[in-house]
Amino acid sequence: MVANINEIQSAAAALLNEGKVKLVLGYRVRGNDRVPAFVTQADQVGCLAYDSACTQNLAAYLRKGEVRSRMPLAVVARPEVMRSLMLLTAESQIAEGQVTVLAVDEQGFHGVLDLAGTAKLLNEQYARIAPDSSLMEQLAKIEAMTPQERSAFWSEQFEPCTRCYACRAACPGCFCERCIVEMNTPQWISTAAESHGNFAWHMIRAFHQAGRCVECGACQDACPQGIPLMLLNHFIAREVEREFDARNGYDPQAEPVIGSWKQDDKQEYIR
Amino acid sequence: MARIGVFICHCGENIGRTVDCAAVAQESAKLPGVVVSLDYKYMCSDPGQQMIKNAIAEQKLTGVVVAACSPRMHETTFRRAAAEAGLNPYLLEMANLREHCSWVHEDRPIATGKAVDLVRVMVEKVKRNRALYPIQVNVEPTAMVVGGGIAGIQAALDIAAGGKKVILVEKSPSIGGHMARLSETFPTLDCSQCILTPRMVEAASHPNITLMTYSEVEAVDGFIGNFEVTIRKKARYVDPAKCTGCGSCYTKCPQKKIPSEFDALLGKRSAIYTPFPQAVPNKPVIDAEHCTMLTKGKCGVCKKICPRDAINYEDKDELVKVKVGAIVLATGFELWDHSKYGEYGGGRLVDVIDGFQFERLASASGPTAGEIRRPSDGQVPHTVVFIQCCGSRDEKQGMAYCSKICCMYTAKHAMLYRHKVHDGRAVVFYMDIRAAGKGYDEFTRRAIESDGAEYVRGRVSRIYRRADGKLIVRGADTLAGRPVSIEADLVVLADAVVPRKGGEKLAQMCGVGYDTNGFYSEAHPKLRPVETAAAGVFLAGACQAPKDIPDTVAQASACAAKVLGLFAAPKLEREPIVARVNQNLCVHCRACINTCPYGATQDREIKDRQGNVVKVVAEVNEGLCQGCGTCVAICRSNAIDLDGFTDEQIFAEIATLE
Amino acid sequence: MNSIGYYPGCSLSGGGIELDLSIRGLAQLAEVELREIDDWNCCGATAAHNLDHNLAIALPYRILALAEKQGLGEVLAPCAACFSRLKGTNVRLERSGDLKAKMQTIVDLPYSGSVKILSITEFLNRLMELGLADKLPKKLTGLKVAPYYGCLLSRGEDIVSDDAESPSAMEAALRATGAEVVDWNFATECCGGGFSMSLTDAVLDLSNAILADAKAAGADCIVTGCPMCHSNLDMRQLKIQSSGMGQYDMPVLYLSEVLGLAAGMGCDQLGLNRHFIPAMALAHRFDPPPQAAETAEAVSDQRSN
Amino acid sequence: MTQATTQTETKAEGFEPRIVAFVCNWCTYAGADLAGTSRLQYAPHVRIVKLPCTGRIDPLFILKAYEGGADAVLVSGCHPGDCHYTSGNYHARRRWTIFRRLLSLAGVEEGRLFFSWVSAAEGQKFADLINDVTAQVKAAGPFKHNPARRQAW
Repeated sequence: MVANINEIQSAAAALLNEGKVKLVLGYRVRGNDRVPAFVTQADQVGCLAYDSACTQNLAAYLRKGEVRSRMPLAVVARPEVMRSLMLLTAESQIAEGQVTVLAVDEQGFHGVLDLAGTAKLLNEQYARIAPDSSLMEQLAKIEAMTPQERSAFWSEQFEPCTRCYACRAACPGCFCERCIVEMNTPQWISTAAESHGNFAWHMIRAFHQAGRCVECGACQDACPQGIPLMLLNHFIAREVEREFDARNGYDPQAEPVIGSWKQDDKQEYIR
Repeated sequence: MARIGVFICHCGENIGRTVDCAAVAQESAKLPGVVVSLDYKYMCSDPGQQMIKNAIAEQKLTGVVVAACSPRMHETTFRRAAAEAGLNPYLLEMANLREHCSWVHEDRPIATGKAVDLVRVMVEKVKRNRALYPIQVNVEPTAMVVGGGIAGIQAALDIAAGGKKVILVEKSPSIGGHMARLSETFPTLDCSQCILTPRMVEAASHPNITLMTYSEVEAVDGFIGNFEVTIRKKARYVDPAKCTGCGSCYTKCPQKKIPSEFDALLGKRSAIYTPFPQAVPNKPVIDAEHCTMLTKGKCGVCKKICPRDAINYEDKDELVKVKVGAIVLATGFELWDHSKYGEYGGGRLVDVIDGFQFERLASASGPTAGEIRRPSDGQVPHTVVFIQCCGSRDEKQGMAYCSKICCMYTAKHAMLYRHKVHDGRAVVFYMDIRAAGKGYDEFTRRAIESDGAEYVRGRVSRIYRRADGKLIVRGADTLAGRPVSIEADLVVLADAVVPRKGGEKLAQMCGVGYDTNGFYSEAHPKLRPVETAAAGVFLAGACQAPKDIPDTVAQASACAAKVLGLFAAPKLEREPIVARVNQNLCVHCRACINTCPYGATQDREIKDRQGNVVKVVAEVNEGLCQGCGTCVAICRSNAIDLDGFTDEQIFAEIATLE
Repeated sequence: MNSIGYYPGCSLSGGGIELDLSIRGLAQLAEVELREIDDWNCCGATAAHNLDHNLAIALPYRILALAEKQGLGEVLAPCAACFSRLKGTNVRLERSGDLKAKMQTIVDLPYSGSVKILSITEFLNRLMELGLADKLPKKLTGLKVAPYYGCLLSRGEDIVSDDAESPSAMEAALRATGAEVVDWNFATECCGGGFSMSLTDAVLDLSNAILADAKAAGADCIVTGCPMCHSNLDMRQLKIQSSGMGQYDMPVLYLSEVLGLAAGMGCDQLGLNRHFIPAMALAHRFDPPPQAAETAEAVSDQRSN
Repeated sequence: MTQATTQTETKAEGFEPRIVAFVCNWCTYAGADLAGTSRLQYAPHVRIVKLPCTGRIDPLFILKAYEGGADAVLVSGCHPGDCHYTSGNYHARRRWTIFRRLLSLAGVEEGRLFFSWVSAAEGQKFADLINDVTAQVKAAGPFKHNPARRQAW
């Protein structure tokens, strides 16, 4: 256990005992897996665990009716999860008072925070989370390819996609009531698992993350086919920062990047 | 089952020359759902229109495609014809065979092929059109005018003359604005107060106008025809119903040393005061900041002296809600603070004054009774230097624009000074003279040629006060090509015209845009100069851009015409091309709310029968929506669609082009 | 101990020696080490750019390159002309990559552009921040000063960070000493500058106007940061007075001298005894003379004759 | 005759590209109208889909056009500051900036997606634009490596 689990457990117990939350959303160990734990009683906190294998983004549960009905709740959150919470706040999915944060990172437990405190902590301690260097290398390789090679590369990557939408289910940002892929009047994106439908799905999934993805990696972890979704996510996040000087999930009051504008946004490609 | 009629127009030879219209009609007839396909020489002519009407009636058409000229030309014509034949006009679409095809291509087979494509696309679109009905919006036939200067007064009077009610809101205790402070006006030199005060009185006494002075707009809700405005009526401490305006209170008030805002801080006023003798309403207010009764609880002279017992030290601000159908913003301007110019003394030299201060010195009702006397020692200045473009056209100070009125009023100042001080010397530094306007160039020529104002083309680099009290003005005469240094007694700076401080707040409340300088943005710089992006909100006067009195009055009257036009019918009809939210799909991420340029997308609480909020979603206010569809494309859930340009319609168009 | 690079330039060992003395004294007091650039050369001053533009850049370039090579991140150039030349060169090099390459060929030293140049006012304000402000035991109460910026401490938009029309970099430090800053008009006027030798009459006219305004504003002394201004106002004041243009007896002090006085440094240590227009009497108001002071005054008077 | 005309394009010598243009009603559509009234001749391969504003253009429209086999897509609207709806084009621009980069990463080659501002007064610019885009796409040939293309079953 990387984090001081006793501290997390006692903080969770205290919150439940004092009636400050009705539910603590954390992780527990099941065999070799780390699975979500839904703790509603202080005497159950002993199951809570945390280590670096806890990669699932628990913020994804905050849109589930069963979970929402147990607000206020607390959630065990590493920096990426905290950023998800900032995004969800900015997009009015959660509000101060509904969610308490049990802040963790590789070093350990960092206390119980409200959303404002979380924002402060994020900006002070985790303002720069360096992207995975292998991701950047891979991206550089792809960018160096010819368009034909890129097209071939991605068609190979998307080919095994079975359209199970595990990526969508794992993502806290994918909180639409009904996903665009399920629209059928008209049907914009073919739901059959073949090339053009897969291409459209992955393009639109990635684009809908523009200005929003916190790069937690949950989608890629969830993908049973090993599709490198983080390549797309990181690419978009990088472009958003380059073009609009915006970094996702740091400001709970942020205007949406796609959905706001500046007069001097770059436009050298428009003639 | 769709029953579509296609009507191909030859437009004389215009389309027929390059497009084989008969062939297009034949091809179109084969398209699925097309039950009639005809071509005709002039579809827009009476027989042409009749042809469409007959087909609608006889064939029970559910949709019509007219393939003719640009829809910008005749869409209304054909839609009206469809309506006359009993078909909803929004079930008719046009294919642009003329501007987009026959006129731009020469090869007849190619143009004909493209024409068939254009018709196919529109047939597929129109199959997915649905009947739309003009949106009806109730209109509250009362206008609110914000700002009681000449712009606001003129707009209010014109609206009132048109028989509609007006609420005129003014921040200060009296209407009249800057114009009441002016001495004489260019280019006729008629006395400003003489022409303004009758209009002020008229505004106050007009049965259709409600004056709300000493009041400010606190909040604006609603939309065109249905604004709900909260107005803060500031505590006056004087009951206007009891006060007769006798003036005993301010004559006896012991606090007499307060710099008068009306006199540009050159004169003094008491703590209980009317800004100027001709104020409308001519009823005083107490300046709570300076009244010792209100600050320290000592004095009470005015209450003792008032014969009508109108003084009430317990008075409080009051919030009033009004319903109005239209808003005219006429908040005017102020002068830039020249203390930012270090080279002109940084605001520390008392004898370096601005244009309004000179106006008050020159005004017969001003602190010097119209004699030009300088502030420092009350002496009559023998040399006055006027400097134009002070802040204006200076990008370093953030103002790249021309303030428009300074060339004229500086010429007037120089003239007035020379009329009053015959042996005085008036020197005007200018960059160039912009005297475009009726009688304007003649006026500046007169200042130079008849009244002996010395015009020096060049900039002033420094003003400083010599120990003997002379102001040394150093600059360049760029025509003579040499530096000049003038010993002056008074310097008048033509400070840039800037919008009122805090004007952005009002703009945001109303949903009106403003430029980088803070001037309010009109809807279109040429064709909609008094409207704004917010439907039902109009602009008059210098809040939109620097303006002189004639332009201001003209714009104010234009506003009144717009308001009266809006009020002419009890209900307002709007194009039904508006966005709609599918509330089942909306997850309330608020992207659309953030995106809408008109504030038309809004939060909407969905409640159960007990009144508990079950969910919050976005909703489009059709009174505000202009139908751009930006919210539609921003919505990840595709929970919004745009009538007239639905996803389904566009999808069909794209699919047809495969 | 903080350390800052030091480029004294030519005048600080000559006519501007008081500037050098007072700066070194203050730096010591604020515990800042001044590291003089090894093997420095002339900055080119006002002369070089009249002759050859390449030379005018190459001279400061070499100084900057040496400073960079010697590991100096920041360099103080107390003389306003040196400051202007050095910082101006930095600005020009930054704007043009070609120029940098050209200079590298001419001077045969690389320079990346990393050296930051400090003016005397920036440097002294820095010392104040670093603790000098707490080490000013003497209050110069009653001393009326006219801060004089001249051209090189006020002009050059991308060189001087102050407001060109009403600069204020000296005021805060002066007020911290307890002195009163007079409201005067000629803080940024030209003293005649580089015409000191070639058009002396022009210098007399221009400097006279400055002195007259300072006197009219009730100043006890003019405070400057530029050795060129100093020599025009101090040394030429004698000529101005003797030619009957006006009688001022207006001491002209460097900002560092005023601060040194407030810091309780001796007049001799500051070089106050080295002025053409005697400054000792003024100084003695705040630093009463020991027995030997009279001799110093005598020396000063002797020089002025 | 009619069959012959509709097939003219495909029969014509060489490659006749299919280009889909998404344009706004107020500027570019009107600019195209002006090209017409000015009788400016331009290449006939572009098919316009009219929208009220570029702000209405969902990135899916572009994908959909590629899916149907368009050789190129052109998007055009009002110049910045000229939008009939004040800011629809600014919103659109942000979307395009990211979406075109994403498409490029995914293998949509340069010269298959064009953006432009054409005002109602720029009939000539519209005609030039269409000619230029058509020429570029013609030179590039059919969009063989179109990753979005619907495959035949």
